[in-house]
Amino acid sequence: MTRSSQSQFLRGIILLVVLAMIAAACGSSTSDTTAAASPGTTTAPNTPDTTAAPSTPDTTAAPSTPSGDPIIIGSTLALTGFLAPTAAIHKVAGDLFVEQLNANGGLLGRPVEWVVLDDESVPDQAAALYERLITEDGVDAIMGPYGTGTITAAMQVAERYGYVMPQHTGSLTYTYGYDCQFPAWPAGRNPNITNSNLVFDALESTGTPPATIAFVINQFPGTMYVAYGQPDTDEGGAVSIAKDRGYDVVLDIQYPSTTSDWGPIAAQVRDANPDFLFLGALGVDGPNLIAAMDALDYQVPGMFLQWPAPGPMLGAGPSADGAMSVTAFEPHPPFTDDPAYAAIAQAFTDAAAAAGLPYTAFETQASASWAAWQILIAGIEGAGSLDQAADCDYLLNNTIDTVFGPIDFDPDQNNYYGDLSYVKQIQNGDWVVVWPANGAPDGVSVQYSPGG
Amino acid sequence: MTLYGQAIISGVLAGGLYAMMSLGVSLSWGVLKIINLAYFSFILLAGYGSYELATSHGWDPFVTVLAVVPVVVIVGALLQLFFEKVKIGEFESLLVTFGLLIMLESVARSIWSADFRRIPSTANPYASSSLKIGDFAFPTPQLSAFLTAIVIGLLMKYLLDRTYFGKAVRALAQDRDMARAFGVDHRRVAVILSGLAAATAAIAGVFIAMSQALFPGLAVEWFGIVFPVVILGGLGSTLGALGAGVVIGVAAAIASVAWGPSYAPLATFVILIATLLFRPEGLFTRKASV
Amino acid sequence: MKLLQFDGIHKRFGGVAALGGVSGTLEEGEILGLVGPNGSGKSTLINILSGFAEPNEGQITFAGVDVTDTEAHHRFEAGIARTYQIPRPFSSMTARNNVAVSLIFGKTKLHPSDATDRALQWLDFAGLAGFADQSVSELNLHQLKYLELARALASEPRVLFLDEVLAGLNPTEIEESILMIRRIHDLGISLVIVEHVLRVVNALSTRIMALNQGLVIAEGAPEDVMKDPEVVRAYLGSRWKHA
Amino acid sequence: MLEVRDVAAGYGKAQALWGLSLTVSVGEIVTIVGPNGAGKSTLVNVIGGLQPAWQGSIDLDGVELTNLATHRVCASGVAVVPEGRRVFPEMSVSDNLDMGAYHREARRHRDETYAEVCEIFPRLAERAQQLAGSLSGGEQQMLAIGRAMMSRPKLLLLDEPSLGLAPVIVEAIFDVIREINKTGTSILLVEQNVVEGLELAHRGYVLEEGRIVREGPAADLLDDKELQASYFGM
Amino acid sequence: MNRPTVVRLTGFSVLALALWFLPALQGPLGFPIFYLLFGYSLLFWFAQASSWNMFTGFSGYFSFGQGAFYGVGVYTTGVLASKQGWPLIAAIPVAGVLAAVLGLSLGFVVFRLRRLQGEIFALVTLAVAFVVAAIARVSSTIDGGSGIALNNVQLPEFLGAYPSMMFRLGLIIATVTIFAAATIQHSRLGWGLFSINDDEAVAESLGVPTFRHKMMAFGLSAFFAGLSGAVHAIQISYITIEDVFSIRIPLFVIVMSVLGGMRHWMGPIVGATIIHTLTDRLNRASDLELFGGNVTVSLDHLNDIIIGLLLILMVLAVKDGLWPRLVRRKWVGAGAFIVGILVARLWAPEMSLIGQFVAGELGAVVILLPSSEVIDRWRNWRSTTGSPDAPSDRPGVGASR
Repeated sequence: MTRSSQSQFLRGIILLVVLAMIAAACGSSTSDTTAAASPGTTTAPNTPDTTAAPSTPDTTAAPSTPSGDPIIIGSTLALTGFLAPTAAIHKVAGDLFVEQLNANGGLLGRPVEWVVLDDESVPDQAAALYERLITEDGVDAIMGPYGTGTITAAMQVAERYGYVMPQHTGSLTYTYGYDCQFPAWPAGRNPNITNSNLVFDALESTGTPPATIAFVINQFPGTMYVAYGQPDTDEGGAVSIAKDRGYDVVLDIQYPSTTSDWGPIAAQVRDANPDFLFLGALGVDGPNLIAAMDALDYQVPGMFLQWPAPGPMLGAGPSADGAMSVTAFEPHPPFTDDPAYAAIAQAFTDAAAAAGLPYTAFETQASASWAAWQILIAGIEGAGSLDQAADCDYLLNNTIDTVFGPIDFDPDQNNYYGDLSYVKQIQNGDWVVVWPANGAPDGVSVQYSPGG
Repeated sequence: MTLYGQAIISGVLAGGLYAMMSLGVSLSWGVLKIINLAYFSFILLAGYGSYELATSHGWDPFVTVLAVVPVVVIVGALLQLFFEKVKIGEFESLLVTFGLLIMLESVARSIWSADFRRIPSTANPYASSSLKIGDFAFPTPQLSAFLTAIVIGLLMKYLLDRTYFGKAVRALAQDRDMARAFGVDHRRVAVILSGLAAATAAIAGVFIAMSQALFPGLAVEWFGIVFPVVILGGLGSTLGALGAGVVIGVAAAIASVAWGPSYAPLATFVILIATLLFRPEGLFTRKASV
Repeated sequence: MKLLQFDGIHKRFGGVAALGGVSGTLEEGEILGLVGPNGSGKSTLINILSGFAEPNEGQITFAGVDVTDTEAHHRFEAGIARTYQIPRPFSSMTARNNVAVSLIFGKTKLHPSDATDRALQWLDFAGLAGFADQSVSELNLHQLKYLELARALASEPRVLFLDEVLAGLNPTEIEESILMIRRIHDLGISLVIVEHVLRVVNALSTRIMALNQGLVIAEGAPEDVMKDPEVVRAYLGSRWKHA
Repeated sequence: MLEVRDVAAGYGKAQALWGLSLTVSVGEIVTIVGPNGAGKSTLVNVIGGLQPAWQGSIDLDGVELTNLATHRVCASGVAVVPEGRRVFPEMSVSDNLDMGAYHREARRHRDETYAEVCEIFPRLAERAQQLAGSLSGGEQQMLAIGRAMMSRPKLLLLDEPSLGLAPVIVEAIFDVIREINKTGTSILLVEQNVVEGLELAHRGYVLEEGRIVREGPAADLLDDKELQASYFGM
Repeated sequence: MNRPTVVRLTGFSVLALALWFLPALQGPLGFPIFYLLFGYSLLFWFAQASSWNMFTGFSGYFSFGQGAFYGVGVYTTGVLASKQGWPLIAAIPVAGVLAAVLGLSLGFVVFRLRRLQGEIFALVTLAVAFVVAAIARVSSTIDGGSGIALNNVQLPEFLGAYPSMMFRLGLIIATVTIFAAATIQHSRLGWGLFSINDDEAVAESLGVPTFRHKMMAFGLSAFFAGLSGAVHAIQISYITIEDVFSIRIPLFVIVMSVLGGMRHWMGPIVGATIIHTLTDRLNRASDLELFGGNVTVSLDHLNDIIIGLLLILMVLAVKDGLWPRLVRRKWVGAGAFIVGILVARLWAPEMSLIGQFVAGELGAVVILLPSSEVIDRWRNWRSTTGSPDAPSDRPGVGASR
C-alpha cells in the first residue's frame, strides 16, 4: 500500500466506526418515540392460542389484534455486571409475557411495547434510568428491575412519581415502605423468620431433624438478612431461629461474593461435621462448595441453599442430590395442573432455549417475573386505565390472580401477603417441591436423615 | 490440625492455578514491557471454549486443551505483532488492553449469554474427584492444575535458562540494544513469547472451566488475584509467580480458617501492600549485586 | 569570598567509588573549569553539589550555610542552578513556560501570570524570544541548550553549573555559546563548567580543577593544569613521552 | 575490509559525527583516539548497527551495513564491545557468552569458540555460573570481549575498553586484544587513552568534535607533538 | 487573590448561580425532570473525573485510588448519615476530609519511596482500593456484608424536591471541584505538577517542592472524590461493597480524562460529557436495524464495545485528547456539531434533546478525530514496517519517564 492510501484507510476505519456510533446512538433514541411498528410482527407464529395469559381476567372475547398507539412499559435489567446471569432469565420471561399479551389482544386493546435499559447491576444507574423512563421517555407504566440494590434504588424513583412498581425479587422486605410497590416474590414480609422456619419444619417433618447445623453465608444483603435478620436490629434470622429450635450451631461463617478458592470453606464444614448445612448461597456458590467438599470426600447429610442458580446445581453430580432450596413455582404438578400454566412453562422453556440460556426451566425466578407482569397488567386492566393512582388503588383493594395463586396485598406488611414459598429438593436429578405437602407431587416427600 | 492442614493444601493447590493465570501478565510485563490485560480475556475465552467442547461435543475436559490452546496462542501472538507495529508504551498498553478486555467480555456475553455456564458433572467427572492421602484430600482439578503449573513453570524456567530463545528473552529484558547487536530479532522473540504466555493463559482457562462456573463478568474479578501474584512473584519471573501464587493461596486459606472466609481478601492485600512497600521487586527475584 | 565550599565528598555506587574524597572551593565571580577523562567523577560531583544526588560523606557549604542535606529545590531557591549535558526541557511546555517554571519556583517566586511575561526577558537574553510560544519539540539542540541557560538564569542564581553545554554543537554554535557564557559571567554569576572541549575550558576558566578516578589530581591556572604531567597522563596515557 | 564513507550521525538533535570516513584492512588494528565527546562512541554504535547513520555508507567486505537491521549486523561479521561493557547483568557468565554466539553461523561453532574464549580468559571459565552483574569491572570487560568473540567476527569494535579499570588490568586487556588480532580478527579500537591505544595499533585516527583531524601510522601519531596541543586546546 | 483568579471565581459563580435556578425553570420550559437527574449524573462525573485529573492528569502519576476515595465518601454517608443519623449536609464535608486523610497517608508513604514510581505507584493505589474494600467487608460498623439502605437519610430539603436537590448538590460539588482544578492549573501548584509530569528531577532542581506538591494535589484529589462520593451515596440509595468498590469508577474517570485530554481542566469535562451522553443514549436492549433492515445489530452489548473501542482509538490515535483539538479548531468543531444536530433532526425529527446533542457531539468528534497526528502515526508505522528494525531511541532521552 502506498502511504496515502494507507492513511486514507485508517481515516476510513475511524470514520466508519464513528458513523456506526452515530447510527446506533440516533437509532436508539429515535426508536424511543417512533417504534410504533406493530408488535404483532415480532410475535412467533407458533404461539398456540391456548396459552392465553391467565393474567388478563377479561379475555372472554376472542383475541383480537391490538390497535392504536402502543402502551410503553419501561424497566431496567442488569444486562451486564454481576447480576447479569440471573437477569437474563427475567429478560426472556418479560419478552415472552409481552409477546403473549400482544398475541391475545394487547392491553386495553392497544399493543404493548417493553423498553428495557441496562442498569449494569448498579443501583445509581437504575435510579437514573427509571427517572429517564418516567420523565423523559414518558413510559405508561414501569416494571421493577432485577436485584436487591437496583430495586431499592428504582423504588425511590417510582415513589416520587407515584408509579406502580411491581418487583420480582427484592429481598430487603423491611425497606419497602412504598405503598404502590408490589412484590411478586412470595416470600412474605419476614423471610428472615419464615424462610428458616419453613426449612426447619420440612426437616422436622421427616421425624429425624438435624442435631447440629452449620451456617455458611454469602456476604450479600439478602442472604445476610435471611441469616441474621435486619442489620442493626438483629430481629430474627435463621441462625437465632436454629438456636431457638434447639439445634446446635457448630459453624457460622460468612464468605465474600468473590470467593475463588472453596477448599478452605469446605475444610471448615468438614471439620464442623454438621448434620445439616445452611448455605446462604447465590448463583453457583452451591456447586462450587459441593465440588470442593466432594474433593475432600465429604458430604453433608443435607443442605439448604438460599437462592442458587438452579441449572448448575443439577449438573453438580450425585452429591447435590437431596440439596434443598426455596421456590414458589416448579414446572410440575400441582403447579402445572392448570393447562394454561403448563403451556406457559413450556413456552418459556422454548424461549429460553432460543435465547441461549443454559437452564430453561420455568421456576422461581421466571415465575416471579411472570407474576410481576401479571400484577402490573391486572392493575391496569382492573382499573381500566393507565392512571397510576387508579391502578395502585385497584391492586391494593382487589385479589389478584397470579401464577402463585390469588394474592391480597397488605400495605401494613409492605404489601407482602404471607409466605407462599415451598421447599424444593433435588431428587432423582431434578428439582421437585417437597414441602409443604400441598405443593409436592403425589408420593414425594422430604428426604433427609442425619445418619446419611 | 486436619482443618489447617487441609486448608493449607487447598491454598497451595489454588496457588498453582493463580500462577498459571498470572504468568502471561507477568512475562508480558516483565520482559516485553506491555501490561496486557487481554490475558484475562484469553483465560475466559479459553474457559468458554473448553466448556463448549466438553458440553456440546462430549470432549474430555483435559482433551479440550488440544483445541483451545492453539487458537489462543495465535491470537496472543497476533496481538503482540500489533503492539510491535504501533510501538506501544507501558501505560498505553494498559489502557488499550483494558479496552480490548471489555470488548471481549461483551463478545463472550453475546455468544454465551450472561448466565452461568458450568460443565455438568456428567461431562466432567473430575470436578468432584480427588486423590486422598490419609486425612488429606487433593482435588483432581486443583491438583492437576497445580502439577501442570509446576511443569509449565519448570519448562518455562528451562526454556528461559537453557535455550538460546530463553537467553534471548532475558537478554532483551536486560539490555534490548545489546541483545539486538548480537543478532536477536526482538520482534520475533516477542511474538513467540507472547504466544507462549497466551498458551499458559489458555491452559489456566481450561482448568477454571473444569472446576468452576463461568460467566462473562468473571474476568474482572480475577484482577484481585492476578495482580498480587504478579507483583509478589516479581515481574517476568516464572518460578516467582508460582511461589507467589502459593503464598497468596495459603495466606488466604489460613485467614479463611482462622478468622473466616471474609478475611481472605484482607490477608491477600495486606501482604501485597507490605510487599510493594518493602520489596517492590517481588519476593522471589534475586538481584545481581549492584 | 568563598561562595561554595565542599569538603571530603565521597560517593560510592554499589562497591565502586565514584568520588573518593573531593574538596574544593568556588570563589565569588570565578569560572571554575572541571576537567578529567571519562569516568573521572565530574558529573557525579556536579550532581551532588546541585542536590541531584546525595554524597555518602562530606560537607557542602553555600554562602556560609551548610547545605549538605538541603533538598535540591531549596538549593535552587538559595541560588544554585544547573544545566544538563543532554537537555531536559519540560517537553510538553512552550519555551516561555519552561523559563516561567524557574521564575515561579526560584528565588524570584513570581506569580504564574507575571512569570510568563518576565520569561520573555530571559528568552531574549538567550536569543530565543522568537520561539517563546513554540513547543520545545521545535527547537534544535543548540536552542535547547540556550533554553536551559535561560531557565537556569531566570531565577537569578549566584552559581551556575554548566554540564557540557557545548557537546553536540557545531563549531559556529560553539563560538556563539562561548560568547553566551561570557555574557552570563558578566551578569555576576559564578560558573562551574564541565566541558570536554578543553580549548574552550582553557579559554573560559579562571581556574581549573582536574579529576581522575574520583580524586583531584591538579588545580590551578588553566595553562598550569594543562601542562601538569598527571593531567597529561590521565588524558593521553601513562607513558605519553612528551609530557 | 571495512569502509566508512562520509558518515554523519547523532543522537536526537545532537549531531556527533560530521561526514567522517575511515578504513580498516584485514588483520589490522586501527585505533581512534580523541577526547570525550569527540563522537567516538557514536562511531562505534553506527558501525555496530546500534544507531542509524544519517548519511554516508558503511560496508564490510563489500556487504553494505548501512542501516541494516541491528540484529542482522552481527551475522555479517561485526561484533561490538560497547562502552561500559553492557554485559547482561542478571545472566550468568556462560549465558552471556552464549548470547554472543546467538546468530546461526556462530551457534554452529559454539563449543569450539567457547573453548577458545576460555583459553584466553581462564577467569571467565572459572566463573561461568556466576551472574555477570556480580563480576568486577575488569572481569566484566573480559566478558564483554569474550561475548563479542563468541560471534566469530571479522571485525571487532572496542569502545574504550580501558575505561574505569586499574592500569594493570588495562595492560592485560590490551595484551588480549593483541592476541585476538593475531588470530586474524581485524580490530577497530576507540580510546581516549592515547598512548596505550596507539601503541597497540598499526594505524590511528584522531577524532575531534566529530571530525577526523589527523590520521596515519600509529607510531607517527605518537611522535606528533601537536597531538597534545590539539588535545588540550592550546 | 490576583486578577485571573477573581475573574475565574466570578465566572464560575455566575455560571453556577445561573444553573442553580435551572430546576425552577423545569416547569416553564417543560423539559423532562429526568434532565435534572441527568444533569446531576453529568455533574457527578465532572466532579469525579476532574478530581482524578487534578492529580493524575496534571502530575502524570497514574492513580487507581479513585475507587478508594470515592468509596470512602460513599461509606461516610452510609455510616454517618444512615446508621448514625447525621444530616447528609454534615456528612459530606467529613467524607471529603476522611478521603483526603486516606490520600495523604498513602501519599506520605509512597511519595517518600522513590522506587514506587511509575506502574508500581499505579498498582499500590489499586491495592489500596482493594484493602479499603476488604476492611469494609469485615467491619460490621462499616458494612460487614449486609449493605446499607439509605432511605432514612435526612436530606437537605431546602434545596428542593429530590431531582432539584440532587442537581443542586451536584452543582455545588462539581463547581467547587472544577474551580479547584482550574485554579490549580493556573497556580504555582499546577505549574509544579506539570513540570513534575515532564521531568520530576529537573522540576526539583528548578525549585519545585515536588513532594509537597504531590501531597497537596493527591490530598485535594481525594478530598473532592470523597465529597462527590458522599452525595452520590444518596443516588445509589442502597450501597454494597461490590458496587461501590468496583472497577467502574476508576475505569470511567480514566476513559473520560484520556478522551477529553488530561492536561487541561476542561479535558475531563469534555470527556465526561461525551461518554455519559453517549452511554445514556446507547443504553437500550433492543435490536437495531440498519440499511433498511438488512443488518441487525443487538444494542444490548454495544455500550461496552463502543467504550472499549473509543479507549483504544483514543490511546493510539489521539494522545492529547479532544480538548486541545477543539481549541485549535473550534469553528470546525462547532460547525460539525451543528451539522450533526441538523442531520439528526432531518433523520429523526422527534429525537430528544440529549439525542440531538449526542448527534452533534459525534459530528464534532468525527471532524476532530483524523488529524495530522493520525497520519503521522500511520506514516511511522509504515516506515517501521519498511525497515523492520529501525533501532530504538537512545535510552534516557529528554523527559521520558
